[in-house]
Amino acid sequence: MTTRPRLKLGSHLLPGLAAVALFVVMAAAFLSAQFPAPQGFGSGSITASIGYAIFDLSGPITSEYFLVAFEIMGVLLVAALVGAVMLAREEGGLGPLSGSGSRDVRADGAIETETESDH
Amino acid sequence: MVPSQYYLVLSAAVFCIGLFGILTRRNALVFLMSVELMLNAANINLVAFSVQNGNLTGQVFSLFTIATAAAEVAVGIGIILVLYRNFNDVDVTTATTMRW
Amino acid sequence: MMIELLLGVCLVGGLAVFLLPDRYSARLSFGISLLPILASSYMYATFDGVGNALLEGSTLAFETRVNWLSVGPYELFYHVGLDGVSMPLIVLTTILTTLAILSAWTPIDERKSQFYGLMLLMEASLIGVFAALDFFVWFVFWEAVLIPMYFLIGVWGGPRRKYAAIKFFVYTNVASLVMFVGFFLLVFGLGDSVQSLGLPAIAGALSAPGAVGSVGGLSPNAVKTAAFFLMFAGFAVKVPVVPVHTWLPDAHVEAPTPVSVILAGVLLKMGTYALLRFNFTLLPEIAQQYALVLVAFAIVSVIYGALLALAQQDLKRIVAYSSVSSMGYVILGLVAFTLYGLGGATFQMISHGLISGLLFLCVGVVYNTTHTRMVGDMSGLAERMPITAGAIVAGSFAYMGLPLMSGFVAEFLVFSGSFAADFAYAPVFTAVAMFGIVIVAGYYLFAMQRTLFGEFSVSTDYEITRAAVHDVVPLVVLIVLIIALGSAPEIVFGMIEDAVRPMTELTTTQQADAGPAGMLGLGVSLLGGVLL
Amino acid sequence: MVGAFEFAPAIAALPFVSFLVALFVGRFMPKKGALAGITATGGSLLLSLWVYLAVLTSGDPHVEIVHTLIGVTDPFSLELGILIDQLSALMLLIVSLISFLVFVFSLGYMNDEGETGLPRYYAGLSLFSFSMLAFVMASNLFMAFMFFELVGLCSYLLIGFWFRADAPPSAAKKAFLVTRFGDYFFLIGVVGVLGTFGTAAFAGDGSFPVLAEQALAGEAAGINTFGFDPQTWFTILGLLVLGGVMGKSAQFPLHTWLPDAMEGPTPVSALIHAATMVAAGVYLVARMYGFYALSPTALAIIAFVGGFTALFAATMGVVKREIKQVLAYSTISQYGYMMLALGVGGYVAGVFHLTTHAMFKALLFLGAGAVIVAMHHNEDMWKMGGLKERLPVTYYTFLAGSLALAGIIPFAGFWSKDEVLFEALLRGMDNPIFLVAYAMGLIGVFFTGLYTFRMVFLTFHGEPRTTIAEDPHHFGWNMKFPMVVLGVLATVVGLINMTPVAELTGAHIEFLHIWFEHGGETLTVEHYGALLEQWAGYGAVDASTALVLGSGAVSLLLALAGAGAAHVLYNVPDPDEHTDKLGSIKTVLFNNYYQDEYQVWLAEGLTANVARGADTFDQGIIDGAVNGVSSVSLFLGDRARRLQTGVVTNYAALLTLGLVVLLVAVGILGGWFV
Repeated sequence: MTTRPRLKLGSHLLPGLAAVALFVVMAAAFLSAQFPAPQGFGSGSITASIGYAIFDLSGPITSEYFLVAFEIMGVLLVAALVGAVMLAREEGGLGPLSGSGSRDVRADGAIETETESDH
Repeated sequence: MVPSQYYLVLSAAVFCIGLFGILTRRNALVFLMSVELMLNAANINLVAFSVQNGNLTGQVFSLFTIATAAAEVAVGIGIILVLYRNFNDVDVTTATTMRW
Repeated sequence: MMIELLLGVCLVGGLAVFLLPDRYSARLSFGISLLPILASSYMYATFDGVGNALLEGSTLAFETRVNWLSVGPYELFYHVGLDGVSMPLIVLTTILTTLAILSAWTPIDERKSQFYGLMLLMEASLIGVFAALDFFVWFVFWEAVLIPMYFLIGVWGGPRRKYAAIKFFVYTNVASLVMFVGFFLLVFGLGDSVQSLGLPAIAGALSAPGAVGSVGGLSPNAVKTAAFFLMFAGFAVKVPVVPVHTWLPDAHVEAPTPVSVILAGVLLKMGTYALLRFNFTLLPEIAQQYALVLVAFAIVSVIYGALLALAQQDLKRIVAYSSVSSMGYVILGLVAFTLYGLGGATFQMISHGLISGLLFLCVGVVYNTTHTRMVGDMSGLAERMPITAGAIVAGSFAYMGLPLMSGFVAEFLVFSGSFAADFAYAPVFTAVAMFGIVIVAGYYLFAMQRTLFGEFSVSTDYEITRAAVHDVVPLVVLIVLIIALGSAPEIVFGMIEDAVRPMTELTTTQQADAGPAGMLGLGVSLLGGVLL
Repeated sequence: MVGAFEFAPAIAALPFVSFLVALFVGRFMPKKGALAGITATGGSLLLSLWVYLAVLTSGDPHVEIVHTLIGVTDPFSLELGILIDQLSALMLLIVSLISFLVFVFSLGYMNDEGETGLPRYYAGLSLFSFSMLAFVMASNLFMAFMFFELVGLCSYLLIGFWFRADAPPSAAKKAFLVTRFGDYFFLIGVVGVLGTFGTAAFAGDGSFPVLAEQALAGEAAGINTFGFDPQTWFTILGLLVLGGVMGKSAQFPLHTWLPDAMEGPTPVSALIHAATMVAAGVYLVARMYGFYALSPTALAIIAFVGGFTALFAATMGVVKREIKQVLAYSTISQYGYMMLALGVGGYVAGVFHLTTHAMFKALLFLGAGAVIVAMHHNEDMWKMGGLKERLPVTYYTFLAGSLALAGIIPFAGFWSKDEVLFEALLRGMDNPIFLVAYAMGLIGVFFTGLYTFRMVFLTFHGEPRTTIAEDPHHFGWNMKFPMVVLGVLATVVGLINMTPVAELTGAHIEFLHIWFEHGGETLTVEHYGALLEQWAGYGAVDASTALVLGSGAVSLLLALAGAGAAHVLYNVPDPDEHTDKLGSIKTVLFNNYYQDEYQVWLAEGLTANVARGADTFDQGIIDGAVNGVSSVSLFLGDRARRLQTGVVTNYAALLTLGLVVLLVAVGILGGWFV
């Protein structure tokens, strides 16, 4: 056997075929679909209009307004930040995330199902 | 103008590449990256249809999606850290405590 | 507003008992449960309903009808009201709940407040089932009954309580699903002619000829037949009709005594009540068309249930299986579609509620003192427990249909009703079903002889004492009620008669004349088959 | 005399009150409820007498609705009412008299013997009297059925009075179960009568016998005979009701409960046999005689069953060892005679025998009870002997009863049995079936004489065979008084209807016949005779004086022959068990022709096995199917959950595959890939 680098196309790549298959199907569907010509936005700066729309101001291109969504997004980001810090903190004291606790839950559940299947 | 189908095929391609990553890799960080790809595939779609329909909402939405993705990555990294702390590994196949 | 008051007292009372500490709960829940009795007795006394709730020309007592919400094309109403069929059942529910709570004082000694809270909650749901006249409201209460029952069996039950509780819940829940499908098949068959799920509206729409259209390729008649049998199957589980009865003995045996009382006394009546309301009021023509099939179910329940009771050694199982047998009479009476058939069936619901309640209470008292329910484990109890033994004798004879007790009137009415029914060979089928009374006598007499009489002995090591007063009071109350109903059945039958008479007019009389020779031959072969 | 009828409901109500008194406060009373019972039944007796006199003077039946159970008029209502006519007035008198005497006797039999549970005993006895009196007064078949059943309940409670032993509860159960089996048919009959006629009233123009007659004549409309010919259908109904009669009156093959019922206290046996439970069956046939008279088939069956039972039970009575057993079989036999009489159209003869039998059988049971007390509750006749000198009052009254039972002139039984047999002979001259029934009845007379005097001689004559018999226990007036009263009655009550003497002398001394010729139009014996003639083909038979006398002489001779045989065999100082010489026949007789065996097999062997089989089927197949569904779903669930590996990649792969499949499917259906 000669030593040469082998392509590790092991079984771990097999699930990837599903992704390929999905691509094939989607591509087949999209390419056979017919769209009318895109409408586009005509004149006016799209970027500026986006900025206006976010702050509920009327810009060159009319649009819906998103101030509330924007604010919520801000809150979300803060929350995510705080959450990330919480999670990442050393010994956060969040009991349920410790490994042994979860194993207990699992063990209980298993016993529960065993008794049920007894009949 | 570029026909919308091309954007869609691009988006499908990006999405499936992300999916391929998720299906074949075991490293949680690679997972996170693949998820980013998939989210961006969705963004491409949003922008493409925004142009297709002449409606600005899609573009605004894609902005929001990017922001949400940022939040998601922040939390995701946090989770990976916890995962590492509990299992001493970032291999997703080792953390199977939640199966049935 | 009286019904809301009843429901409210039970719900709020139940919640209060649930939250308060254990040491108050027994007495408090007993006190609270007296209020519904007062309210229902007042309602009974001032009852002014006329006719059948679902049919035209009726006036409901204590009716409330409020538009609640709309789902798709249907308006849902909060609609409750009583007629002569539901009123006695509500009184029965309130009385039996109180007696059951009283009988729980001795055996229930842990998680008391939860137990009594759930009992009151169940009372509320049961009242709701009997009072609701809109399908949606009715269905909510119908399903709500299962929840307290599940916990009552599963938490306070005997050794195999988990099995029994899960079996009960799954069985009846699957049945509800089947019934639900059947009902909506009918509703979809009606198409645009109904805009609400109110039962009177549906009954009114169905009474028009050709009201039911085809659904999913089924012809209108097939829709009605399928709806009828799906609903029948669903309710049959609750009744229970052989062959879907097997949850009952397990549930009864494992449930604590007070819960058995409610289970046999009221819960089974939900099934027959729903059969009467849905199958037999909404689709009388299908009921008549397939009368022979239904009668076959009834007869098999009566005879087979009685035979099963004969083979049991556990007193609770005996009573449980004899319930299967007794409820078969209710089906027989309903199928007959005569005044006495329907009225007798309704009367039998009340009567069986009292009698089976009495017997379960008696078995409970015996179990509390001897800690066994097996026939072979005890004898001569009459010597040490004379009052309980007397109550068992009274209950057993009531079950056997002794005159001047309510069971006799009920069975006699059912038999008279079905003897004169329109379906073919009605007298013969009735006679065969009546053989049940002999088998019933057989197993109760055997059980009484072995447990109550003979030399005193009990195989367990507990000291046998006289039962406490609060154990005996429910027995006495029930015996008095049974005798009162048996010697003056008019006190409820007048009401029942008024409500079921409109139903007899739903049917097109077609006397199926059977040749005498055929009738005799069938009778002889059926009786022979039963005897062998 | 309207007053008497106004108090008629009280005849039954008084014992009911005493039932309540004995049950609830009996234990605080001096005689534990006996006094309440005696007062009540004494009151009932006086009222019955008053009512009897009222019927005698007015003659018309009194019908009244006392209580309505179900007041619906369409299809029919269920009511409790009273019907006082000649028949029920007579029967009320008998029942209340016997009840009263039994209560008095119980003072000696139960109280003086120190029994426990006396309030329960007296409550049961009162309820028994109440049920029977109400049954007798019943104005319709439905009410009759109700009290028929209550009578059954009371017999259960009283036969099983000594519940601490094993035998009495078992006997009580058997009594109830066997009669219940008969009542099953009775119940079908009641339901059928109501379904057919829409009424169950015994008397009046709208009563069911009258309607039935009109239906046969083709006059009545609206009678539903369920597709049968009216005659056939009425026969079926009659036979169904007869099922209950055969159960309660212990006719073959439902007689097996009665000998076992001897486990109850002896006064109860007296009440059951003479006046209440067993009499109820025959009384019912008499009560609805207008209906039975329409059906020759039913009448023939009644007569044949009666004749057969009369002989069949008498043969078994010959070999029994216990005094009460002999009396039990004699009861079965005597009720057979009554059925025979009613079946051959001898309405008066049947009721007459019912009356005389009530007197002498109550007497015999009370006498037997006295002997049993004297013998310290030993019932075996072979342990007795020579009691004649030691218990003279008992002996002479018992002898009067025995002479009446055996049918020796001039005691009561002779007159009534003679009339029964005479009627049977008359009918037998046209129809061989009745002739066979008559022959069986006639042979039964011989056996009656034999067993009766075997019993008398074994008990009272000869030398005492045990030490207890040498020095029997003595008892007080409260046991002697009822025996004396009944002894006198058993001797003279036959004089109310001396048909042969009337025939011979031409004097109108057939008081019972005259009594029944009055009353409501459809309840008189003439009406029954007309019905029998019209519908059952019982034509009037010309009875010559010679026939009357000959019939009487034959039955008297046979009775004397039986008594004589007993005298020869047993009236010796130290009698042998001659019946041993019968060998295997004795075994058969002693075992009651193995009737019990097959019935117990039916009840326990067969039914219990079927029940066990059903239980196995139920647990195995039906519940097995339910549990099968459960285990299959649990198994599938267990397999399905293994998909859930906990590896995110696998979930994602499944998701993707699912999406692909879905897209392909939707795409193909929606034509995306064209």
